[in-house]
Amino acid sequence: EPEKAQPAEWELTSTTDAPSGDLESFTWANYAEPYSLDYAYAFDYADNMVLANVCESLMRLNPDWTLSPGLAESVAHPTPETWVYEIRDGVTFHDGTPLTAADAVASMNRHLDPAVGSSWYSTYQNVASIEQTGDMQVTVTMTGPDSQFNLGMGGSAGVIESAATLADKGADYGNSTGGVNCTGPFSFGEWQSGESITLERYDGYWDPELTARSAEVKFIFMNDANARTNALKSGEVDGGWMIPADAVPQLLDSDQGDMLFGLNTAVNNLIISDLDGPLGDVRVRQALLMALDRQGIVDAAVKGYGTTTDVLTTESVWDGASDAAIATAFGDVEEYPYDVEAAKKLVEEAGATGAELTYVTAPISSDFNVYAQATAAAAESIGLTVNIETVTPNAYTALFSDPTAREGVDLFYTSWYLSSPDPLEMYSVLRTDEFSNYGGWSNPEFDAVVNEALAIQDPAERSEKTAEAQQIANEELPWLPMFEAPVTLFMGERITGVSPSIAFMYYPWAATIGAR
Amino acid sequence: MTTPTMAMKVLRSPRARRSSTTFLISAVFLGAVTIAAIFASFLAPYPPNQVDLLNIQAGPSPAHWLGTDALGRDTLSRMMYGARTALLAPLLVVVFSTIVGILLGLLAGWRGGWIDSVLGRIFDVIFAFPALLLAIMAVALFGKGLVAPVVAMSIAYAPFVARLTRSLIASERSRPYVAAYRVQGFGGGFIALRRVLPNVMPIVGAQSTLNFGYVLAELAALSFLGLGVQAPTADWGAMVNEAQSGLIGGYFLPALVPAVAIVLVVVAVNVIGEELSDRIGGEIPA
Amino acid sequence: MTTLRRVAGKLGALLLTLFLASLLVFFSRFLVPGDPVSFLLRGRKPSPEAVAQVTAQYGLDLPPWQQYLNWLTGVLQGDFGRSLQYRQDVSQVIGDRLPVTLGLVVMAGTMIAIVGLTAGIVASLNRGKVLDRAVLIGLTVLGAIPSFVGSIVLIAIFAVQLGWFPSFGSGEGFWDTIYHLVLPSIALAIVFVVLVGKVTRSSMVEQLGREHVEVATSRGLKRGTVIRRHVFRNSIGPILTVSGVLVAGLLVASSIVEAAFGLAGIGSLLVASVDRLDFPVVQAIVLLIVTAFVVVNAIIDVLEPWIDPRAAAGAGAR
Amino acid sequence: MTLLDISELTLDLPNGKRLLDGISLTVAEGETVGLVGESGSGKSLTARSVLGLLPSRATMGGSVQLLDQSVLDASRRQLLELRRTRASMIFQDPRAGINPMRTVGDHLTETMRLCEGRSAADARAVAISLMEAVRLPRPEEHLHQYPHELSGGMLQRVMIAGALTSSPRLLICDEPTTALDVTTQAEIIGVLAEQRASRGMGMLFITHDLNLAAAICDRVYVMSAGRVEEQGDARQVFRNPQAAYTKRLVAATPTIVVRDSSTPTDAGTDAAASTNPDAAVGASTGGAASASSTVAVPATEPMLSATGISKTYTRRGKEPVHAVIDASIEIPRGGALGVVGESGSGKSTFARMIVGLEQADAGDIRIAGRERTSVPSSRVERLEHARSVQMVFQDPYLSLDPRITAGKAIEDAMRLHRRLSTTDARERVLELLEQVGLGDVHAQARPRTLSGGQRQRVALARALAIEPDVLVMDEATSALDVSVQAQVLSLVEEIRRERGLTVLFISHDLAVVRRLCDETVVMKTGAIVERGRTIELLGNPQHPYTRLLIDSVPRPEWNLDAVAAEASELEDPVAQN
Ligand SMILES: Nc1ncnc2c1ncn2[C@@H]1O[C@H](COP(=O)(O)OP(=O)(O)OP(=O)(O)O)[C@@H](O)[C@H]1O
Ligand SMILES: Nc1ncnc2c1ncn2[C@@H]1O[C@H](COP(=O)(O)OP(=O)(O)OP(=O)(O)O)[C@@H](O)[C@H]1O
Ligand SMILES: [Mg+2]
Ligand SMILES: [Mg+2]
Repeated sequence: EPEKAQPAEWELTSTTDAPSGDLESFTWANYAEPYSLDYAYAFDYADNMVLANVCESLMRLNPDWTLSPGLAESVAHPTPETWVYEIRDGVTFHDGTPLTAADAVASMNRHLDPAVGSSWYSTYQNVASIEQTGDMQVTVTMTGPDSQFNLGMGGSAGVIESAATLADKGADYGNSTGGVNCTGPFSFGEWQSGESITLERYDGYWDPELTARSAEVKFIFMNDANARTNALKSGEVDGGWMIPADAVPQLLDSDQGDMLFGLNTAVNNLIISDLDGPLGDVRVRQALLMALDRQGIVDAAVKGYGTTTDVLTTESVWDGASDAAIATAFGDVEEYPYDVEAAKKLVEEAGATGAELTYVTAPISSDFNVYAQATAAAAESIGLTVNIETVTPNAYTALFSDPTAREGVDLFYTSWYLSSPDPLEMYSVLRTDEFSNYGGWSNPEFDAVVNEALAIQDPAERSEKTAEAQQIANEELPWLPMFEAPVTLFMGERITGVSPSIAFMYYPWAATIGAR
Repeated sequence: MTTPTMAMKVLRSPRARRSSTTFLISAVFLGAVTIAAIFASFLAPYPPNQVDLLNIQAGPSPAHWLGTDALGRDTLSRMMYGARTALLAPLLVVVFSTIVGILLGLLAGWRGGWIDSVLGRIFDVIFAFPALLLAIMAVALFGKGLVAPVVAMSIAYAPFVARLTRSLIASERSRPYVAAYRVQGFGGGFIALRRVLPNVMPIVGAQSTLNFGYVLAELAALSFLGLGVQAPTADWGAMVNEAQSGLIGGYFLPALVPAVAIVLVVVAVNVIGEELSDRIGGEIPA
Repeated sequence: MTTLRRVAGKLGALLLTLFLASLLVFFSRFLVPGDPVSFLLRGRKPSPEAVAQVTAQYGLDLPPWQQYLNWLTGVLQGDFGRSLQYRQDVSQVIGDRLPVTLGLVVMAGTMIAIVGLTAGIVASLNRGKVLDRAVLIGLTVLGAIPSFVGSIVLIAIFAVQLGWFPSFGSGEGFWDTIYHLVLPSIALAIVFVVLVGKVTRSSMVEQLGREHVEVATSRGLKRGTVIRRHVFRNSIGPILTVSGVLVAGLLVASSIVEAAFGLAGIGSLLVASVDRLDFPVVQAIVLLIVTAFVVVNAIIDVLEPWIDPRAAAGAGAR
Repeated sequence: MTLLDISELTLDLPNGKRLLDGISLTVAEGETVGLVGESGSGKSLTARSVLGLLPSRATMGGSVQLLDQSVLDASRRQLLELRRTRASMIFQDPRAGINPMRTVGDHLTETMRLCEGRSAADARAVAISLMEAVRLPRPEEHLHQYPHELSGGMLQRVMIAGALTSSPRLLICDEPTTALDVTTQAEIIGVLAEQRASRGMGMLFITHDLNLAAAICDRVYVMSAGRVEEQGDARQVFRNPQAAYTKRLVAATPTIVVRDSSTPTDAGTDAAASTNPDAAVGASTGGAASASSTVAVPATEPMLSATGISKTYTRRGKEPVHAVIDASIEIPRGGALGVVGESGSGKSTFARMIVGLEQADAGDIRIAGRERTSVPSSRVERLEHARSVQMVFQDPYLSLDPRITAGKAIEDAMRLHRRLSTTDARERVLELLEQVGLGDVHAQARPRTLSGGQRQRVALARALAIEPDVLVMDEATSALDVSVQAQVLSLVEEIRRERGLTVLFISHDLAVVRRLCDETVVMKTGAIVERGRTIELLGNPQHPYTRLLIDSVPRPEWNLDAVAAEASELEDPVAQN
């Protein structure tokens, strides 16, 4: 029998050794089959992990979570309402046709087309128009000042696809028969439904830095955590992102490769979705957070490979922030240590003892159980009752999009990751009446601070305002932060070169992998 | 059209009598599981969903006889509560399908003619939908959980019972003893319900007992696929599913215990069902 | 009755059953209370565009029978509609995954045939002896091991502990595919071996007790010849009947095994589609399995006179 | 030369049960030896032991010597050799004995091809010549036919031909004609006798029919409960049985009184003439004659009258079957009418219409003056019909509800028709049971634990409980052993006498009808071809079919050639069906 979990030891890795040479091919485990490689729907790890290597965006989000020019050679922000992109010259799509501004306009306009129903609409919500303003120039006009739009152009929202291909493939665009035609270091090869997607090195790739080191990469879909782990352990596949927590200790011991931990932007939170109920009282929220054995949760849910946190962002997204801002945002915040007695008292003060809460969960992965059960246990320990309601994964997804689905629901879990290198992405969401402000939390002071920050163009200056917002959220706890955990990666003994980071969602990481 | 009933019938064919010890052991085992299920709230050492994050995936110990799962929940307690859905759901299916099956089978077998043909055609269609498939389809339509699958399984199994009853009744009906009752002046209803039906009941009962085992395994499979009983409710199939990820870490117990329990219960039910049908097999050839 | 008329009759029955099954598959959707559009879009963001698209695609504004006719016309031409999840034609989605399932079913079927027949024959020839009892007990226990239990145990032992077999995927090329499918097909075969084994045994035992077998023996035929020509040959009927039932059972149970072994077949697709509320795919797979069942059984029915000449005359078989 | 020499053969089961107890028996070349005895006496076991076909875990004792080979300790190879060249066996039921899934040709040629290694064409030629020898009409065609396409008689010929392919020295026949009609039996026996004579084989002939044994055997062995009770010259054993068992058996065996070309004989003479070999077997029939003279009450309206009854079964895709064609009968109050005819002649259908189980297509049935043509529908009609006529069915094993005890079965029937207190009913049940020779213990017994004879008594009591006007008995004794049959028959006679019961007695066995019935009708393919007083009918048959039926019944001086001639004569004119 494995002995009792010791406090896990781990450190973040930012880069791995450069490859010693090129590869014929390597295989990669993907925990699920993408439904589509259409960037407009690429909203999940499984899709983006593949897509990031095939399709490129206007901006490039690097493994260290910084933003640099991508298909846009440069970006200008002449007025607070406009963003002007100069499209890079000499880039060709995988079919050999050159990239033009028209392609960018067509690709970006899809997000605005209701018939498409893009998953990235929110990035474009303030866009008034997208126009070609020169041979290789695209101008995006916003309805108001917006410092964030460009940050989103590093992700799937900024992907540029050949306009001709979009028109040609129509409804089959992005599916296993239609495929995609982008500009990335790999081109779409073969999609064996249910089995694998093979990408092939694109020899006409424009960026010599990121020319693929491997002639081929094959993503193998393995839904089963056991299967994935076994395949990694035995060397059947060369690597994989997001290793099942149960398998991490074993893979650390494995001599088939390296188990690595990388930068992440996600914080695991409990969303308070009803502020009119017992949790409307901030003391009850604070009490619940104090009653949660968050270290225990870390141990059970991610086998100890994580750290508890009291704020809703990770330091990694504070790109370009001033040191002062980071000190404020992470040093000068309230801590909520595990203290059941104090928590109980708070609940009594609030007169909420005996109140009932509804927690909604779904059988999505085994850690979901941990959060549900731990929350129930915590609530019970401070005199509250939590009723756990289990719904289907789809109904669970609906909690995030459909207000009626949240009726009568007090709490649910989320792992909220930021897809741009700015913590403001997180806090703009929590403004009054924002779509994803699920509990309808409203704090005028907070709204003012965030709005002010959004209008500031200088990242360092902006970050100091953002730090204030973080402090308010930390006191008020519209969501309950639990812990952050690093991105996990297993890299087999044949390969090297990749930088462990959540940027695998958007950065052509597979191109960096070569022979060890 | 040939049907699964025929297959079942062949399975039932008489054979050398098993020593009764296996039968007894099976009966005692099933009894124990039933008692554990009924009195789970008294017998179980812990509440089924009590999480103990400090004590996860623990091996067997005096505090946790069968260890704990990935959330530190007591496996033994969850097994006891899980026995409830494991036994009750198939029981409902078997009771419902047996009642409906017998009524329809009696109607078809006794009346014959167009009623028989129409029912036979309907049975053929339902037979074309394997029970598990019908259950999966029900889940697709009505959502996850046990209600839809139980109803679907009842519908899927009713024709098995009905067809068996029909063929038994039809062959009984042509026997001279039925003609003898008629000649004596007894009415058709009386003969069918009070005389012929009791004669075929034991075989139908034995078949239903065997069905219980199949249904149990199928519902457990459904929960294993994540389409049946939903977490955190304790259920054997769902427990195997949840504990599956622990297998790689070498935590075999949480998955193995419910898996073995399913196998043992099905074996016990089959032993009892087959012995029952053996015992009566000789008296009324099907 | 001529063979042609018999076959025509069977064909008619087959088409009728398929027709009724298609009604069931299609109209089951109407059993769910509420708006069919919201049913199909359940769990998805019901944007007006999506509603309009689904309404148009499924002709949901038409009367139900018209919808059915449209659907059926499509199905007959191999068009099962479009997957809501994969944004692709259902026929394409299924077609891509069918080979794996077929391979799995064929391999499992072969194992079942070999093991089941051997067990049944050995048991019947040693009726009442220790070997017979051992085989029977073994079959009973095997028959109680559901596919998912078999799968996890096989994975735990042969893939994880011993590392002899891969635990996922279906491999590439013929031999690699076979190698990959060994464990899954064993897991799939386990429960069904009992069916064939017991039927073979009881069918053989029944034939062994027949007077014509004794006649053959009394005429000086070798035991092997008697068993082959008279006992086994006559036992095939029930075995074949059970095999017909097996086909559907294997196809459905493959969903469990495929899910456990991470195989991309139509079984795991079925479960995933139920999970993701992709009803058009569910509908198509259900119809496919039902059709397979009905067709295989019809074939067996048509074959029956070759196995038992009395069947052609309409006399009772066996 | 002795072909077969069995001496002191014993056979024990592992549970200690002794099935054969010191059997000694010989068969010489060219000799026909009979083995007779009641069911379960061990005849088949003895015969099978000759070919080494033994129950798997039996222990054998004594010796079986077939020519120069000892069977019991023969090796596997020797056994195969012995079965292939020395002895062949013909089984009782040709339908069960020939693989239904293979063609007749395959059955015949199989051993020649697989054991003797002959070519297919060669084997085929031999098969055809053998089929001609057993007088199968179209050998070429039969080769490709399946067993279900042939009649029972033809199949038995196939079986004989099959047994002859190996040119055996000894032919063992295990009740080869029991499953066949009398006329067919006569033909088969003819074939067997002819083949035995022409090939000079020895023959061991097993039967439970004493008359048949007497007709064709040189010597007989009488078996009972695993022992040989008596042996000797066939005729001698029947004329003058020595062992007590044989005496009982001979006495119980009914016979038709046949005096070729003689005038009808009074039954009394028969009874007296027990020393006369021809009439010996009719010794116990005296009762019947007296019965027939006591009851006849003409002049009054008949108790049962059926006029112009017809019944046609139509089945989809097949020719309609005219089961009964324009049949009329009348039975006076207290009379007994026999209906005889071969299998399928419509006897049962006729009976079922009378008891209201089947609707007649045409005609009129009256019982005690009341219209009883249609199948009763209402409860009142049902009960009235039931009180007017009751029936005893052929198979005692199937005509009782397996779950209901004998007492309860009778009580139920009784209380359906009359209001009775529980105690009264119990009393009446016991009375009835006693009347049929059963007692208190049997009231509690389920059918499973009763013997065939006992079951038939229960069935009789159950029918009598309703006190019907007419009792229909459909082959009520044909499934029973001769001695049991004799007991049941005398019981029926007794009851008739006591209650003045009117009886319609259906049988294929002329001898049984002769014993019980005053009058008899003969049915052939649905139609009544002859009717009259039983004795006259038997003694002086008018219709050729009746004559054939009578001549087909085995008896010591049996002219098989005459039977064959009659049969072929009948073929042509009546072949219309
Ligand atoms: N294989 C066997 N195992 C055990 N008992 C057997 C076996 N075969 C026959 N017997 C028993 O042996 C006794 C004699 O059987 P056998 O078949 O020789 O009787 P029989 O004289 O041929 O009767 P019948 O006229 O009914 O054919 C019966 O009691 C029967 O039950
Ligand atoms: N229900 C039925 N449907 C069709 N044909 C039938 C039915 N019952 C009887 N027959 C046919 O009617 C004919 C007469 O049958 P029946 O049973 O009356 O003959 P039987 O003289 O009693 O013969 P046995 O001596 O064999 O009992 C037979 O050819 C039989 O096949
Ligand atoms: Mg016998
Ligand atoms: Mg009859």
